[in-house]
Amino acid sequence: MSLTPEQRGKLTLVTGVIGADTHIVGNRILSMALEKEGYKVVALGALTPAEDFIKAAIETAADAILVSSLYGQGELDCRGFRDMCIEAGLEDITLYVGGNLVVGKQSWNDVEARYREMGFNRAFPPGTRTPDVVDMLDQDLKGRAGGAAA
Amino acid sequence: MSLTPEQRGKLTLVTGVIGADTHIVGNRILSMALEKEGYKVVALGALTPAEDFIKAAIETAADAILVSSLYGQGELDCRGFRDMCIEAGLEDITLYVGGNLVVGKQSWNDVEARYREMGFNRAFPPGTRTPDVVDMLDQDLKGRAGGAAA
Amino acid sequence: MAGHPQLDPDGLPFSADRIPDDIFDEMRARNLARWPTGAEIDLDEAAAYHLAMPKHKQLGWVMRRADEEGRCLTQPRGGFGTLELQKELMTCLDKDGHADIVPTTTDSYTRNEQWENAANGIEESKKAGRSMLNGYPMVNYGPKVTRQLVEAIDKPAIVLSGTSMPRLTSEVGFAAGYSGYLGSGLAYTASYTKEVTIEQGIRNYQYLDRLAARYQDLGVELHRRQPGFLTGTNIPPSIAILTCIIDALLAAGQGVKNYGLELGQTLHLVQDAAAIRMARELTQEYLQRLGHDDIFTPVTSLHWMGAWPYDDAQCEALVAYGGTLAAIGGAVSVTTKSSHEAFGIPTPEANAAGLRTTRMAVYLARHIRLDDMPEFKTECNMIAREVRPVMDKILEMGDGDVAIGTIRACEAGVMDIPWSPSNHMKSRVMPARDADGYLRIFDCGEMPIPKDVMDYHHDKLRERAARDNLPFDHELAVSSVYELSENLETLIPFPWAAE
Amino acid sequence: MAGHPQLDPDGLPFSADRIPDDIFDEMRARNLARWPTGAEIDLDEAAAYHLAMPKHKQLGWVMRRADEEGRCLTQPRGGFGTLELQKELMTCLDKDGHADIVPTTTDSYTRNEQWENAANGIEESKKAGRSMLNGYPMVNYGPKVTRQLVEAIDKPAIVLSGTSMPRLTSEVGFAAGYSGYLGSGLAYTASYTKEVTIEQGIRNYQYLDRLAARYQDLGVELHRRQPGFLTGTNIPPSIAILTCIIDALLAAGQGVKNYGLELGQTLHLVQDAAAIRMARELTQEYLQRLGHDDIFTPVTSLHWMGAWPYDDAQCEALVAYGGTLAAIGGAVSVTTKSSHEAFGIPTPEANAAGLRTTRMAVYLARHIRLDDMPEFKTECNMIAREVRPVMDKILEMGDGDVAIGTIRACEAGVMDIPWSPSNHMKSRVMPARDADGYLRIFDCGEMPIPKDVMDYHHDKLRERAARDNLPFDHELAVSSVYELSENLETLIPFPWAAE
Ligand code: B12
Ligand code: B12
Repeated sequence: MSLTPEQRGKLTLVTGVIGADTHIVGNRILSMALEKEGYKVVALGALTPAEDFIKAAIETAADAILVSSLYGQGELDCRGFRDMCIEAGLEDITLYVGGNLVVGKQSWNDVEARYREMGFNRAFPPGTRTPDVVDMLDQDLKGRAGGAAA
Repeated sequence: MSLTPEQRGKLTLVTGVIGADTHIVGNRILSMALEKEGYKVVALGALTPAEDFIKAAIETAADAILVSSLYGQGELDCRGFRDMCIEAGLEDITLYVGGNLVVGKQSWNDVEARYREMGFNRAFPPGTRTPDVVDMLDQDLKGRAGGAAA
Repeated sequence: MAGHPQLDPDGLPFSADRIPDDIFDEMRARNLARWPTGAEIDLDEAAAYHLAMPKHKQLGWVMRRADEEGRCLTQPRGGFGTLELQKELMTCLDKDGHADIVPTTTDSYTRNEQWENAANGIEESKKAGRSMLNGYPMVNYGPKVTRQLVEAIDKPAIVLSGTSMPRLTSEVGFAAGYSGYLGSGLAYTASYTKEVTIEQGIRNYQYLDRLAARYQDLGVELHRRQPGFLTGTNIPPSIAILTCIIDALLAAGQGVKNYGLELGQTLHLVQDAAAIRMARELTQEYLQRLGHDDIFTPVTSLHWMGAWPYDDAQCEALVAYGGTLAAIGGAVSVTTKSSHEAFGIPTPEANAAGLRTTRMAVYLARHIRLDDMPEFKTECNMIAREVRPVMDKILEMGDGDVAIGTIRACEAGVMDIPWSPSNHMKSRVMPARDADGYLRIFDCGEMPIPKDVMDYHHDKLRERAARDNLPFDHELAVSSVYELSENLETLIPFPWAAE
Repeated sequence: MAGHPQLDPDGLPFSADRIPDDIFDEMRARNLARWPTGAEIDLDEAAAYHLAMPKHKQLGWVMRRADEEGRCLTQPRGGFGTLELQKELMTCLDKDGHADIVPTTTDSYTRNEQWENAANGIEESKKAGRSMLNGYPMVNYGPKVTRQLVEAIDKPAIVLSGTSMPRLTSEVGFAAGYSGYLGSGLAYTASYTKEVTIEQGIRNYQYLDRLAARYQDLGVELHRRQPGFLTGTNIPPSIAILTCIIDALLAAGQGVKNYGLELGQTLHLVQDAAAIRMARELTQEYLQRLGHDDIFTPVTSLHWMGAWPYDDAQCEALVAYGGTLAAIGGAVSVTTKSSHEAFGIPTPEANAAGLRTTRMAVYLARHIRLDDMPEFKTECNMIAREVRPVMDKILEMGDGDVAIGTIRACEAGVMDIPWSPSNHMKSRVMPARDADGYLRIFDCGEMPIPKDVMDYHHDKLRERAARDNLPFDHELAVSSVYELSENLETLIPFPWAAE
C-alpha cells in the first residue's frame, strides 16, 4: 500500500506550526522525516499564520497541508482554515492537523471530531510518530501520485 | 470534656491485635500512649484469638476492649465478637476496633457501617492518632469513671 | 529450653547441620500428609516440570543473569483469595506492570497453617465477589491447580508467605512451578510470630532449604530468599544484615546455592547504597569463613516498609524514590509498593502503576553509583563495625554452630530486633532517625556494638533532638515510626507564613 | 544590521549600558499607552502596595531566605483564560499543592502582544465554560483586577510569560503585586520566537530589568529570573549556563540585584548537580569580572522540559525524580510539572498532585550533596571548560559589551542553541544522550569548545552508538528527543523473554 520514493517525489507537502506557537521540534523532525521518505516538503517553521500556509500551498501547488499545533490554542487558530482554503481555490487539498490540539487532557474522540468538523481530513493525537504519518499520507495521496502503488 | 489521669486510672482497657495478625507496632504505640494518659491497660499483643480478648476482659473486669486489625482479614476475625461478649456476660462493654479493617482501599463509610453492624461501638480508620483515641474513650467512658469530668 | 540443643518433633538434635536424607524423607512424608493436596506432590515430576520451563521463567537463572548484567529487576507483592482473582492479578502485573518477577502472596490463614479458615475465606470471597483473604490460599488449591497461575505469566514466579511455618506451602509452591520462595527462620519468626520459638522457626526453614537443595540435586536451581526487612519498622542496616548472614549460613548449611538477601529501604540514598553493598559483602565474608564459597547472594531492595503517607501524591514520591534507591544502590531487584499502601492491599491497577513508576525510576537512575563518595564509605564502615562484633559473638555463643548461637543470642538480647511481636525476642533495640535522615540506633539493648560506634549514633540523634526540640528519649523512636506517614504540612511547611 | 550598534525605535544605541532615566521615562509612557489598562499603572502606588505585603509574599525576600536556609522551594506553572478560573487555580496550587511560589502563566496571544485575540479568547472561554487560552491574559484584565489573584494566595506570586515582548505584561504584573518575573532577552528570543531579532529581544528585557531596578530604587526588591531551559529540548548544561551568564550580565547592567537562574533538568543526578553548582559559580565569576559583586543569583531547577511519556505512572517517576534532582543538586527552588504533561495543560488537581509528589521527594532528599564525588567534580570541570572559552569569545566579540558581543556571537554561531525556532540562531549545535545518560554535544557547530572537550563528548556518544547499534550521526540527536517519551517496553524491556 505504501508509495515508492519516486511516487512521493511528485507530491508536495506544506508543513508549519500555526498561530503564535513556537513548538518547532516535532514539526521539524516530522518535516525532515517526510523529506527523507521522498516527499517534497515546504517547511514554514514555527509561528506561522494561517494565511501563510495557504499562500505557500498555492505557490507550490501543494497536495497537502500539515498543520502542527502544540500549545493548546489550535482550536482558536484553526477556525475557518478549510474555508480559507476553499476561498483560495484549494477545494481538494488534503488537510492534516496534529499535536496537542486543545487546552488540557481531553478525550481524543471529542477532539478529533471537533477538528474533523472544522474540515481537516485527519487529526493526529499527541505522541504520533512519523512512520504512521507517512503511512496515512501514502494512503490518502496515492490517487494524486500517479503510477501504481508499490 | 476530658478525664483526669486519676479518673482514667479507674478504667481498664484490653488491647490486642486480633486473629493471625502480627502488626504490633501501632497497637503497641497505642497501648503505651493510653497507659501514659492514665488508663489501666492490659495489652495482649499480636496474634490474639477473639476468645483471649474476652477472657482477659472478664478476668480484669475491663471497661472496654480495643481491637486492632491491620492485615485485612479483620472482617472475618471480628464476626460474632459482640455475640461472644454477650454470651460471656459482657453486655455493656465498650468495643472499639481500628486499623486497616478490610482488604483493599474501600470507602470508609461502608467499612464503618459494617463494623457498627457487627456490634462495635466505634471503628477507626487508617491513620488514627492516639490523642483522638483518648478523646473518644474519655467521652464514651466518663459515665463509668466516677467523679466529675475535668 | 531455648538455648540448648534439643530434640524436635522430627527427632533431630537442633543444630545448623544438614538434615540427613532419611530423616528428611520421613519429615516430608509426615508433612505432606497434613492436607489432602499434599498427596499431589511428586518431587521428580515437579523437577521435570521446572526443567521444562524456559530459562527466563526460572528465577534462579534470572537473578544470576540480572546480577551479571547489572540490572535492577522489579517485583511487586500480590495475592487474592481465589484462583480467578489471582490469575487476573498476576496477568495484570506481568503485562500492565511489566513486572520482571511475578509474586503470589499467600493469605494469613495459610501462613498460620489454618487451612480450614482459609477454605472458609475462599467461600466467603466467592460469595462477596471480592477477596476476603489477604492472599492466595495456595495449600487449599494445591499444586496442580496452582500451576495455572505459573502458566498464565511469562516471567518467573515467586511465593511470598510471611510465616515461620512454611513447610507445606513451600512443598506446594515448588511443585506448582514457583522458582522463588521468600522467607527464613530467624527473620520471619522474629517479625511475624508471637509464640513460635526461634528454634521451631529455624527448623521449619531448614526443612524448606533442604527441600530447595533436593531440587538443586535434581538440576533445578531455585531462588531462595531472606526477608531482612523484618518488622519493616525502621530497621537499621546492621540489624537487617545480621539476619541476612545468619539465615544465609543456615540455608547454606542445608545445601542452598542461590540465596537472595532482602533489605527494606531506609529511604536515605547513601545509607541504602551502603546497606546493599555491605549486605552482600558481609554475608559473603561469613559464608566463606564457614566454608561456603559458592553461594550466590544477590540483594533485593524493598520500597519503604514502614508506615506510608495517606496522600497518593506523597506516596508517588516514595514509590519512585524506591526505584532510584534500589538502582543506584546496585540492588539486583526491587520489591515495589503502590500509592494505596497506607489504606489496603492495592488493586491490580494501582499495583501495576507502582511497578511502572518504579521501573521508570530504575531507568532514570542510569548507571550511577556512589562508590567513590566519602560519605558512602563512612556508612559502609559503620555498618561493618556494627555487624562484625555481634556476628562474631553469636558464632562464639554457639561454639561455631550458627543455629545454636542464634537461639542463645536472641535469648540474651545479643541478637535483637526492633518492634518485634515475638515473645522470644527482647526487642530492646530502638532505632530512630537522625537530623540528616539516617536511621540510627538510639538504644542497642544488649547488642555488643562498640561504644564509639554507639557514641556516633547518639551524637547524630542528639542533633535531631535539638533540631526538633525533643528530649533525648524513646519519643525519638516513636516519632520516627510515624515520620513518613505525616502529611506535608507537618513534614515541610511553607516556612515563613507566620513571620 | 545585526551585529552592529544601531538605534532602536526608542532612539537608543544598542548596548549593554543602563538605559538613561529620561529615555526610560519616555519608553514607559509610550509603552503604557498601548492598551487601556496601561493607564492604571502608577509606579509609586505599586511600590507602596508591594511594601505593604508581608515579607513571605515577596519573592525577592523569599528566595534569599530559602537560599540562606538551604531550602528547595516548589513552584508549578499555571494559567487559565479567565480571572475566575485563574483564581481557583492559584488557590488550589497554594492550598492543595502547598506551592511555595504561586505562578501566573500568561496565554500565548498575550505573549505575542495580540491583545485583541486574547480578548476574544476570554469571551470564547466564558462561552465554552473551559479555558480556550493556554494562560491568563494579564494585560487585558489589567493590574487592578489582577491584584485579586495576588490577594487570593498567601505566597509570593510570579509571572511566567515566555516571550521576547514583555514590556507591557511586566508593567501590569509588577503593578498587580507579582514580585517575581521570569524571562530574559537572549534565552526567550532564541527559543520562543522566529523573526524577532536578538537585539529587539534584549532591548525589551532591558526595559523590564530597568523597570525592576526602578522598584529596587523604591525599596522593593523584586525577583527577576532567567529561563535557561531554552527550547527545553536536550539543552546541555554549558549552553544553558552561557545564556544564564549573558542574561545576568545584561540584567545587572540595568541595575537588577536579585536574579534567578533556571536550568532544565538533564535527568542525570550527577550532571544536574554539576549544572546547578556551575551555573551559580560561573555566573558569579563573570558578574564579578564585570564589576557586579552584589548580585544574588539563586538557581532554580526545572522538571524535565523535553517530551514526556504518555503513561501517568511513568510520569510520576519524572515528577518525583525532578524533586530529588533539584534538592540534591542544591537548587533553591524547583519548577514542577505533572502526569498530564504529554497531553495538555494540567487540571488544578493534577498540577497540585505534581507539586506534592515533588515536595515529598524534596523532603526525602534530606541533606545529601554530591560535592565530594569524583564524578561530580569531573562534570563541573567539563562544564567550566565548555563555558569559559565561549563566554570569553563573546565578550571579546563585543569589545567588552556583552549585548553587542551576544548579537555578533549568535550571528556567527559562536553562541548557539539546539532546536531553536529563531531565524537569528544558527541552531547547528546538536546534543544527544550518551550511554550513561549524560547529555553530550554531538555537534558544536561554530561554538569554540576546545577540541579535547569535544573528543570527550564524542567518545561518550560513540559508546552509545555502539550500544544501541546506531550509526554515529544526527539520528543520535533525534532519538534523544524522543527517548524519555518512549514507553517502558522500549526503554527497559524484560530482557530475556526471547531466549
Ligand atoms: C519542549 C516543549 C516546549 C518548548 C518548545 C521549544 C520549541 N521551540 O520547540 C518550550 C519550553 C519553549 C515550550 C513553551 C511552551 N509550551 Co511547551 N511543551 C514542550 C513539550 C515538553 C515537548 C514538545 C516536544 O518537543 N515534543 C517532542 C516532539 C518530537 O513531539 P511533538 O511536538 O508532539 O510532535 C510529534 C507529534 O505530535 C506529531 N506531530 C506534530 N505536529 C504534527 C502535525 C501533523 C499534521 C501530524 C500528522 C503529526 C504531528 O509528530 C511529531 C513527531 O513525532 C510539550 C509536552 C510534551 N509533549 O511532553 C509541552 C507543551 C506542548 N507545551 C505546552 C505549553 C502550554 C507551552 C507554553 C504556552 C508554556 C506554558 N504555558 O507552559 C509555551 C508556549 C510558547 C508558545 N508561544 O508556543 C503545553 C500545551 C498545552 C495544551 N495543548 O494543553 C504542553 C503539552 C505541556 C503541557 N502539558 O502543559 N514548550
Ligand atoms: C509495618 C507493616 C508490616 C510489618 C509489621 C511488623 C509488625 N510485626 O508489626 C510486616 C512487614 C511484618 C507486615 C506484614 C504483613 N502485612 Co503489613 N503493613 C505494614 C505497614 C507498612 C505499616 C503498619 C504500621 O506499623 N503503621 C504504623 C502504626 C503506628 O500505625 P497503625 O498500625 O496504623 O496503628 C495506628 C492506627 O491505625 C490506630 N490503631 C491501630 N489499631 C487500633 C485499634 C483501635 C481500637 C483504635 C482506636 C486505633 C487503632 O492507632 C495506631 C497508632 O496511631 C502497613 C501499611 C501502612 N500503614 O503504611 C502494612 C499493611 C497493614 N500490611 C498489610 C499486609 C497485607 C501484610 C501482610 C499480609 C503481607 C502482605 N500481603 O503484604 C503481612 C501480614 C502478616 C500477618 N500475618 O499479619 C496490608 C493490610 C492490607 C489491607 N488491610 O487491605 C497493609 C495496609 C499494606 C498494604 N496496603 O497492603 N506489615
